[in-house]
Formats: sequence, structure tokens, C-alpha cells
Amino acid sequence: MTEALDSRIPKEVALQLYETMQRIRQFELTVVDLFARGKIPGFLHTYVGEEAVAAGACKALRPDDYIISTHRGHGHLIAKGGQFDLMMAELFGRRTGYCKGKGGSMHIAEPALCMLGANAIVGAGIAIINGAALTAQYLGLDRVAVAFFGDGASNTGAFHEALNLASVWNLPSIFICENNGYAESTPQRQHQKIKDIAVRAIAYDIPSSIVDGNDVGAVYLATLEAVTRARSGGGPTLIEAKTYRWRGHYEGDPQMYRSKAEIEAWEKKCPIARWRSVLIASGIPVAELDAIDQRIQEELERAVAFAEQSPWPDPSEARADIFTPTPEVA
Amino acid sequence: MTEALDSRIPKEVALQLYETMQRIRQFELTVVDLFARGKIPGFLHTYVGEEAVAAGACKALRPDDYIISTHRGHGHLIAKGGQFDLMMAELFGRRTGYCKGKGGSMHIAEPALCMLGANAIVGAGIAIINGAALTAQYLGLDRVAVAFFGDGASNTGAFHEALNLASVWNLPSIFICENNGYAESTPQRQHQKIKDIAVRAIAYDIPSSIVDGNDVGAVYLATLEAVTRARSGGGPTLIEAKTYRWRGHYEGDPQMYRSKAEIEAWEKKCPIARWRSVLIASGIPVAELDAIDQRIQEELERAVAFAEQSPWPDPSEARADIFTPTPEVA
Amino acid sequence: MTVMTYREAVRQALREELLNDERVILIGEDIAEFGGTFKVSLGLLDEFGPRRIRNTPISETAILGAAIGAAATGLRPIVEIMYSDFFAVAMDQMVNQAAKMRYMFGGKISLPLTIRSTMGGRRSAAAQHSQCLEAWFMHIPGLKLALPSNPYDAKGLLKTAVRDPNPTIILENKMLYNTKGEVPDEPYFVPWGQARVVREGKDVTVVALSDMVDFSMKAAEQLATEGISVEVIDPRTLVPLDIDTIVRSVQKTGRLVVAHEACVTGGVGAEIAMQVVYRAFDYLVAPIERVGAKDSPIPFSPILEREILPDDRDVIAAVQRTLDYAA
Amino acid sequence: MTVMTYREAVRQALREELLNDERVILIGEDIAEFGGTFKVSLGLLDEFGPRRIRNTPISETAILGAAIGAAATGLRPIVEIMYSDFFAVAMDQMVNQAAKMRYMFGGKISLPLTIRSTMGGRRSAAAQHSQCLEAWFMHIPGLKLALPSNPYDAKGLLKTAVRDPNPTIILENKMLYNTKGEVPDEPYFVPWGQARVVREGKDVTVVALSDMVDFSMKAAEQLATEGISVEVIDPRTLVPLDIDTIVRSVQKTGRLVVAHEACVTGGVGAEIAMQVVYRAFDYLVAPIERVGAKDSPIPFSPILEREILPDDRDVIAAVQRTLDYAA
Ligand SMILES: Cc1ncc(C[n+]2csc(CCOP(=O)(O)OP(=O)(O)O)c2C)c(N)n1
Ligand SMILES: Cc1ncc(C[n+]2csc(CCOP(=O)(O)OP(=O)(O)O)c2C)c(N)n1
Ligand SMILES: [Mg+2]
Ligand SMILES: [Mg+2]
Repeated sequence: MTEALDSRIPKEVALQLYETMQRIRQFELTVVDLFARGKIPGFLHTYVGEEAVAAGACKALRPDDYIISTHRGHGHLIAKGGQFDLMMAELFGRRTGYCKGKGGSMHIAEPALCMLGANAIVGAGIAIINGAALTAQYLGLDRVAVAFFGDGASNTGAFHEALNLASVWNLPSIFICENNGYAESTPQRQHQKIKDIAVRAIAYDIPSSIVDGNDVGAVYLATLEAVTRARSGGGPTLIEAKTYRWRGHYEGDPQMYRSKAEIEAWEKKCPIARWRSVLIASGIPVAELDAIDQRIQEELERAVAFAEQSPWPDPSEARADIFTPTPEVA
Repeated sequence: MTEALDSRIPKEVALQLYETMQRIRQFELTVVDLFARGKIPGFLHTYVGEEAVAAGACKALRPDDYIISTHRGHGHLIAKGGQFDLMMAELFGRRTGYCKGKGGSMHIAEPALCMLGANAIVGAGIAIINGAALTAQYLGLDRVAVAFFGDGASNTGAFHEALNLASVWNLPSIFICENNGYAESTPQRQHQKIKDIAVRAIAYDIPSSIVDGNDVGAVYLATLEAVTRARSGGGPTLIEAKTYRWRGHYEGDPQMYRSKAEIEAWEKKCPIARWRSVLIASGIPVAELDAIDQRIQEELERAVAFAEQSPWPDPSEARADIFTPTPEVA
Repeated sequence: MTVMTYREAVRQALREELLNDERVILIGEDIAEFGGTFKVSLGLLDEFGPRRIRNTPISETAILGAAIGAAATGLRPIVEIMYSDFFAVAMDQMVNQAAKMRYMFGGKISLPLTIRSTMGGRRSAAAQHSQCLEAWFMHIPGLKLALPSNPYDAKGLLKTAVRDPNPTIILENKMLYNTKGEVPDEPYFVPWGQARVVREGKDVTVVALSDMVDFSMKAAEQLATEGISVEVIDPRTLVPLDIDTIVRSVQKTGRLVVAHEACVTGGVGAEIAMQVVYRAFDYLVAPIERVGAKDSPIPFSPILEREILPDDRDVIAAVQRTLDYAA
Repeated sequence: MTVMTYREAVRQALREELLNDERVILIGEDIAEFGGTFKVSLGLLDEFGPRRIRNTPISETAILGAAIGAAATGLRPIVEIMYSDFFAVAMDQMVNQAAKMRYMFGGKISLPLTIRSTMGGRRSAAAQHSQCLEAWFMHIPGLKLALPSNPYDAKGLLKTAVRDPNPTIILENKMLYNTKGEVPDEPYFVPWGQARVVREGKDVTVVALSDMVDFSMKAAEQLATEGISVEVIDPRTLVPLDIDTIVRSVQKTGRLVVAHEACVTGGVGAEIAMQVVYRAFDYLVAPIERVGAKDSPIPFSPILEREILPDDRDVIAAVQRTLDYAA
């Protein structure tokens, strides 16, 4: 029983949503493999299974809208327009990477895409996004600013303080909680008694919505609603997207804290397969989707080659980029 | 139109509530005067106008229940059984004070009364009280633990994290928010969009209540309900007591941020005068109340004399009490 | 030149920078109508309105986070953290975010962010409202740090900070707000990273921070009556630190006392001293003396607080010890 | 004696103390089923159950607050903060509460509270998961602080900490968890405040912390082949600090290198060095050398991280410089 494509979503948007999810999925599966082969140092937190959230949310944004991300940030950057080659090079620690190899997976960022970085401190980005929203509001630009964060992050002090500040300042901040049921190894029921994180919006008197985080169309529409409100001065929104991560918290996680059956049940709810069916049912030829997949695969191969062939940073650059050179003041 | 004494409140309890409020009021007015005369160093945040909250709440507690307080802590300590003389000596900075002159007004404490201190970091005590609640729960004692804090404190990260932890651990913690409408100079509408802080309980799936913080009987009954629940394993409660502080945020505050009319309107709602009427209407002779007032006045005079005559700490004691002497381990 | 208080000098700097650049905004608790707990921003709300002079809830993490995000996207926020003790609830934003964001991004952003706070005791404000925590910040690469000791520097360093494209921290001393000094009528900037030789001398170098500059000057005057010539140096900024000026002085005097109000152990005095040991080892004729608070939480009772905190008598005693030192 | 990993030694200490005293509980993120991110507490949930091995939300302030309150009222909590970088979100509870509560209360309570965390880089964990922040804690009176460098100390110092009626902080080094060493089969305690002379030598004293002890030993062996005799001292605890042992060594060698992984500026190396300058001035024949991270956020790319962080080559170079120094 396949769902029909929501009439509010044009076919070309629907295709882009598919492509973005697939870009994220293929990127993640590729880096999982590269990590296992020792090509990528450090930690790797993948977004496999959660693609619909970043893809749907960012499709509702303009290029000049801001986002900020978490330790699980690849999907957000890709959805905001991040290039595979520069991302891959960053994950490899090469100087050609988005952050010249200084940030890595947990800090990957591209201000030119208005992507204010992955962030390895849980909750921190939720506070920072208000600043981007403030700039927009202050300068009279109709930009919005989106913070992605997890169910675990909704228990940090930063979450509370930031949502309250966004509320009293009526900022165009959109808070998108990716509730994947776990904070590292801790299931949601063990880290909070509430089931719907969206209820926390009541504490700040701001609107909220709950959305199926594996339905990219639903995420897109929910975000669009929040964006429309924020752009027109209606203030912040909290969106809870219910989803699931398929892989460990990080690569290497033995995952004793959950059952194979649970994982498999969620794999059956794959957001990409689901959307593919919707598209096919709406008349998109399979070949067109396969062609997208194929293009992504090729682009990824080029990106890996680019990263592999990229130079390492020079040790002499290690201490560059701490401070911005200071102009002389009179 | 005087209210009648709630039938759930025995007359002797009602009298004690009166006495406690009056003890707090007279203590505060005395220290205000002493502060103006330069007898008390440092900062002074008084509780004048809010007496019903501490008095009502602490009357619902047993001596072995814990409380923790704020920068505005005199009322809580008095309500928990604090002695005027030892308090006064502490405020004077004398070695006979509750903390040997090391804590002062903002850190006054008496663990023997299960009063875990005033605290000059807004929100900090809300996190600490859970530990006292945990001890009770862990040791199977039926004690409860109460944190007092302000409307301003309800915007701190500590508030959020602490209420969530109390909720998931089902702790016998009771969170009493003294909503006096201001955080220092900032009116509530400027620091949060919600009107009732009690709604924040929803974010943790815990019960809450809103109570007239100038009605000592109502505060007592609301706290009693929370205490009963907590003692029997029913977990935490958030109580919001709406009240008002009559004096500046601290002594010396010019208070340009609010009108005289507003202050006067609240002075008309004096919790003590109101309760006095209730008591008189319920048949308590005025003379009995006056006698209480008189006793308090005399006790205060003795306390001031005690403080004035108390020795200063010796400079050689300045660095004592940092560490507890460590026992030899084998 | 106009004689004005340190408080007024800071306010002038804020006002001039608000006038100079529309992107400059103020963010903090009770800074608007109330003018801040120390009344530094009094009057600015009337002139610049609530869009630019922004009161906040008691949410230091949210305040700093918003300021960081705003700085990263085009504004130039000036934050007031009421007491530097309160940084403790929000060090993450200072240290893991503001200090590192540019570096983590490979240099792709700048953070023109100024954070003002107050430091120090001597007011019976007890353990949680009296600390001097400059050592925490000096240890974190990516943050600039100043401790102005007089109205001239308080204004000039702040103005420079607001124009700096990096996160800068200025710790103002509460006990100095009412002190007075000459401030030029025309606009000026004090460069960061240039120490000031407050008094020249030849026997002993005293490097002093914040209000220990005044105490050291008092000590120097007293010692001068005994024929001892003390050179007093105020580094003004700790990051960047003008160690050259200090080293040159020690090469002349051979003796060094470092004086700050923060407690001695782990204080920035150790860092300054060690850089001197490294750069002027052969010139030192006596062990370096450190003056600072005795290691203790700050007590409430004035008599105890006086015992813990350093003043001119401690500087005098330290100078004497370096002079009395016999190898 | 049994040869075991540092991780296993810590786990044994936790287990023994849980067995010894019913009031001991463990609190932290993912420490139960998951056994902690570094798997230190793996298995303890099965043995002691969820009442004593307590998983928490991501709420460092609430975690530390609850531990403080519990310690003040009769329990003996052991907290795990996953990475010491995360202290930054909750420094208030560490510094304004735990460190000061006893003092502010005039000595009326004790806080038998142990806080374990992990420190250090070398894992490409980048700027927010690699810091060494011991200098922050050493500067705050009221906290005890240890940095165990081997399995024996990791176990023995932790057991002593749990019995200590004061707040103690133990910073474990992530790179050491898999290293092995001998640990006695019978119960033992390592006293706090006693440095260990890891290797005797006569030419240069190297004071090394945490995993710099191993690097310094490697350096010492290398230098021995060149006829240079290095004495390596591990202070083990920074508060209290056994400065006497260090001073005695410098009185013998005349030369000092202090090595830690934290960045040099404002690091505890400056403090240790200054205490030596003060106590052994006349014995020093060369400037004290400091080995530490170059002042920078920690970069992700391994080649950059290696450039920033110190190792045995830096110790060797520093020792050489002290020997080559010509006045
Ligand atoms: C302040 C802080 N505490 C703890 C951690 C360690 N940590 C990293 S990710 C994570 C779990 C985050 O859970 P959630 O917010 O639900 O995001 P998810 O990983 O599920 O996407 C934890 C505990 C951290 N990085 N920062
Ligand atoms: C973390 C922190 N931020 C700011 C302050 C300064 N401060 C002390 S009391 C106060 C207002 C508190 O308001 P509220 O919680 O409503 O308590 P009230 O004073 O009204 O009783 C502020 C801002 C502080 N002590 N701690
Ligand atoms: Mg999650
Ligand atoms: Mg209030």
C-alpha cells in the first residue's frame, strides 16, 4: 500500500528530496566503509536512517538561511548543498577539506552555505543558532535559522535557555529535534519521561509540531510551515521528527543496548525506499531514479579519489587560523 | 471580606504559620535597618512580602526533610527553624554565626536543620536538591527535599536539567518557584513569554500546581500535597507560588524599573495582615497575636545584641574549613 | 582631557562604539533600564533603544551562544556577564565554542565578539561573587584577554576590542568603577599587547594586574621613602602578553614580583614569571615573588577577606624579600 | 601481582569500593549497560544493579548537582564526566558549589565526592574532545586533583579518593586505558600528595604528568644511551602537590623540565616550575624548560595534531636545551 505524493509537493521538489536523501545515504555508507578501512581518523557518527529529516528540512530553506548541526552532521551539510569532494577531504584530514583538515567529521562547516558547523558538544548549537536568527531579525532580512539536535540534547540546559530566549526575542529560530530514540546508548524512556519532546514548546509558549521523521515530504511541509511563520515575524517553532539511526551511535559501537529486531523493524521503514515508492507511484520512471543513484555513486567515487589524492596539511599550518588578523585601529 | 480558615488547617498550625511569617518579616526589617546603618557588610536581598511561601512550605515538612535556598535565603532558614542569634551573627560576619562568618547572607546554611544553604548562583540549588532527594530515596528514608527558587531561575539550564533528572529518577524532590514577577530588574514578561511557570512541569511529565503565594494556608496545603506524594514514592512536583517582593532586589536598589503604585498595590495584599485577619476571624484573640509579635521583637533584640557582642573571626581561621581532614587509609 | 570614573570611561567606550557602528549591540542581564548591576550601561537604552540594548533572561549559555552566532553572521555583539563567577555556568560557549570556532572551521569565519565582566573581591560578596578567573581564559588558545586598571585603559582597550575581529574578554574590576582618571576628549584606542610602565625604577620590577596596580604604586611610593626604587608594569592585556617590556625591565632590575588578586596557585603570575625565568634567567638575582590571594574560597567576613586578599603591604613584603634574598 | 590494563585497574577500584561501602554509587552518562564510553564500568551494572550504577540524561549540571547534594547528605557518589571538555557546561557545580560548599558553611559539611573524567588528545577527536584542563581545577581552592599515569596509580589513587571526605577529581588519560602494568592482588591505596620518582638520575629532573610520564621515560632511555642521566618524577596528584620531592631532585640535578600535554601557556607546568624557582633558586643552573602542547585548539588531522601535541622528542629536545644552556 503505497502512499500518494502530497499534492502540495511539486514533482521536481519530490525528486530533489529523493536525490538529497540518496546523497546522504550513499555518502554515509561510503564513509562507513572508508572508516573501517582506516582511511578516516577520529570518530564517525553516521546519519543512516535519518536522511529524511535533513533532506526535508533543508529543502524548505533558502540558500541564505542558516543551519547549525551536531556531532552527526554530514547529512545536514549535504542537504544544505555541501560538496562530496570537500567533505570527503575534510573527513580524511586533508588540507583541501572544508576546514583544511582542522575540523573533521565533528566540526565540519561551510559558512558560505550558511552551515554553521557540526558541533561535538551536545546542545551547544541550539544556543548559537539564536545568534544567526538575531542577525537576520536585526538587519531586517527575512532569513530563518535552523538548529538540528537530538532527543538527548533536549535534556541539556542549553536547549532550555535557547528556546526561552528565542521565545522572548521572537527570533526566526527553528528548532528541529531529531528524536531517534537514543542518546548514545540511553533509550529515550531512560533519559526523559515525556514521549513527545514537542510538548516542551509549551514551556516557552511557542508553536510545535510532531512529524514522522521517516517521511521526507512530511518533514518538508512541517518545516515549510515553521519557515513561513518565522520569515513573517511569527517567531520560533519546535519541530520533533521521530526517526531512528540504523547504525551504532558511532562506528564501532557494539550496540548491546538494543535488539537486532528493533533495528530491522526500522530498516523496513526506510525513508528512501518509502519515498522511492511514492515517486514511482506518482509516475516517475524507475530509470530516472536509478540514474540519480548512479550519478551520486560516480560523484562519490570522484570525491574519494579527490580526498585520497589531496595533500595533507603542512605541519607549519597547524597554528594558523586561531585568530583573525587584527586591523590597525587609529 | 475576610476569608475563613481552611478547615484542613488546625488552629495551632495556623498560629505557627503566623508566627513564622512574622519572624521572617521582623527579622528582615531589622536587618534592613542594620544594613543601612553599616552593621552588615556585603549584599542583602530581603524576603519582605514573600514570607508566606517559606512559612507555608516549610510547615509542611519534617525537621529531617531537606531544603535548599537562593540568594534570598533568610526566610527559608527561619522557616526551617533557624535561630535569630546565629543568623544575625552570620550576617554581621562574626565567628559565632551559622557559618563562622564565612558564608554571610548569600550562603547562610545549617545542615543540622537540613538546610543546605542559601546560594548565590541562580539555579544552582535546583540541581543540588536532587542529591538530597536521592539520598533519601536510596536509603529508603521517607524524606523529601525542597528547592526554593525564583521566576528568573526558571530560565536557567540548571532548572531544566534538574527537573528532568528528578522526573526520570522519580525523586522525592519538590520544586517551589517563588514567582515574584521580577528577576532582579527584569519583569517576568521580559524574561519569559509564559505567564504560569507551572506549565513547565509538562516538559517533564510531573505534576504541578499554582498557588497564591501570599496565602500561607494555600502554600501549606499545596506543599503538603506534594510532600505526601513524594514521601509515598510518587516523585517530584513543581509548585508555583505567585508573590511579590516589597523591597528592592537588594538593599540599595533604586527600583526605577517598577512603579510605586505597583508596590503599594501588593503591600495591600500583605500575607501577614491577611493571615492575621483570618486568624482573628477564626476566633484567635488579638492579644495572643500581639504577644507573639512582642516575643519575636524581644528575641530579635537579643539576637542583635548577641551579634554585636560576638567576636570577629580570627584571621588565622581564614583558611580553615576548606578541606575536611582526611583519614588515613590502610 | 577630562577626569572621569572608570565606570564612565567604559560607558563612553560603549556609547562611541554604538554610535560608530550599527552592527554593535549590547546583550546582558539587567543592562537596559537598570543600566547593569554596576550601572555601566545606564542611559544607553534611552539613546539606542531596546533593539540595540538587549536585556536577557538569566541564561548565560543562551546569551553567549546568541552572541557567538550573531558575531559569526555579521553583528558585533558586546556581552556583559554580571560577575565573572557566572562564567562557570557557561564556560562551554566561551571555551569550546567562541575560542575554537574559527580554528575548527579552518579560518572561514571571524568572531568579532566582546565579552565584558567584572572581577574581584573586597566587597564582602563572599565565595561566589568575588573570584578572579583570568587564569582560566589565558590557558585557552583563541581568546584575547584584558584587565584594565584605570579609566584611560578601560575605555581605550574596550574600544579596540570592539573593533577586533576576534573574541575578546575584558575583566573590569568592581573596586575600580568609582576611581577616577584622565581620559582624552578626542577618540583614542589602546592597542592590545602593549604593557605600560606605570612607574620607572631600578631595584625591583613589579608586574601588577587590575587593582593591584594601584596597590603596587602605593607600595612603590612607600618603598621610595626607604630609598628603594620600584618599577611598576601593568601588562594591561594577558593575551596577547607584552613579555618583552617585562623582560627588559627584569634585565635592568634583576628582581621580579608578580601581583594579582587571584589566588596564587595556578594564577597567571606563574605564567608571567616562568616566561621571565625563561627569557631572563641570568639576570635574576633572587627568586621571583608572587603576590596573590591565599589559596581559599573568598570568605564573607571583612576581617577574613582582608586576610585572604593581597594589598600594598603584601607587595612591600614581597619586594623586601627579593631585596633581602641572599644566595 | 597481576598484569592488567589501566581500564581494568580503574574498574577494579570501582568494584572494590562499591563492595566495600553501600553508600558508594556511580552516576554518569551511558555508564550502565553500555559500561561508559570508555568501557570502564562494563559489567558493574550486572553486579550492582541500576540502583547503584545510575545512567543519566545528558545533563552534566544536573549530574554534578545531584552528586553534590547526595555527598552532602550521606552518600559517596562517584561521577563520570565522559570527556573533561564537557566540564565546561557545568563548571559552576564543580567550582562554585563542590569546591566551596564546606568552606561557605563554616566547615559544617563534608563532600565525599569523586569525579572521574578523561583527558587528552592523540585520537583525532579534534578541538572539543581532546583538552587537558587540569589547570582550571588546580587554580580553585577546595578541589583535590590527580592524573594517574599507570594502572597501579589509577587504581590506588581512585580508591583513596573514594574514601576521602572531600571533592576529588581524577583525570584519566584515554591513551592509557589499554596500557598494562602490575597491580597488587591484595587491596592497597595510593596516598595523595606523594610524588613517585619513576627513574633516578643526576643530570636533569623531568617532572611529567599523565601520559607524558611514558614519553619522558622513553626520552630518558634514549638520553641514557648518550650518557645523560635523567630523573623522572610523576607528581601523581596536583592537589595536594608533593613539591618537596621535586625540589629535592632539582637540588641534585640543577635542571628542570616540566612536561604535560595541556598547552603550555597557563598550564600547571608554570605553577610547578615557579614553586621550584622559589624553593631551589640557587640550585638552578639553567632556565626551566616547559614541554606541552603548542598554544592552539587541537586540530583534527593527525599530522596537525602530532605537530601540536608534545611527545618524547620534545622532552629530549628540552633536556638538551637545559644541558646546552650556557649562562
Ligand atoms: C555536553 C556533552 N555531553 C555528552 C556528550 C557525549 N555525547 C556525544 S553524542 C551523545 C548522545 C547525543 O544524543 P542525541 O542528542 O539524541 O543525538 P544522536 O546521537 O541520537 O543523534 C553524547 C552523550 C557530548 N558530546 N557533549
Ligand atoms: C548564574 C547567575 N546569573 C546571574 C546572577 C545575578 N542575579 C542574582 S539574583 C538575580 C535575579 C534572580 O531572580 P529570581 O530567580 O526571580 O529570584 P528573586 O531575586 O526574584 O528572588 C540575578 C540576575 C546570579 N547570581 N547567578
Ligand atoms: Mg538521539
Ligand atoms: Mg523573581
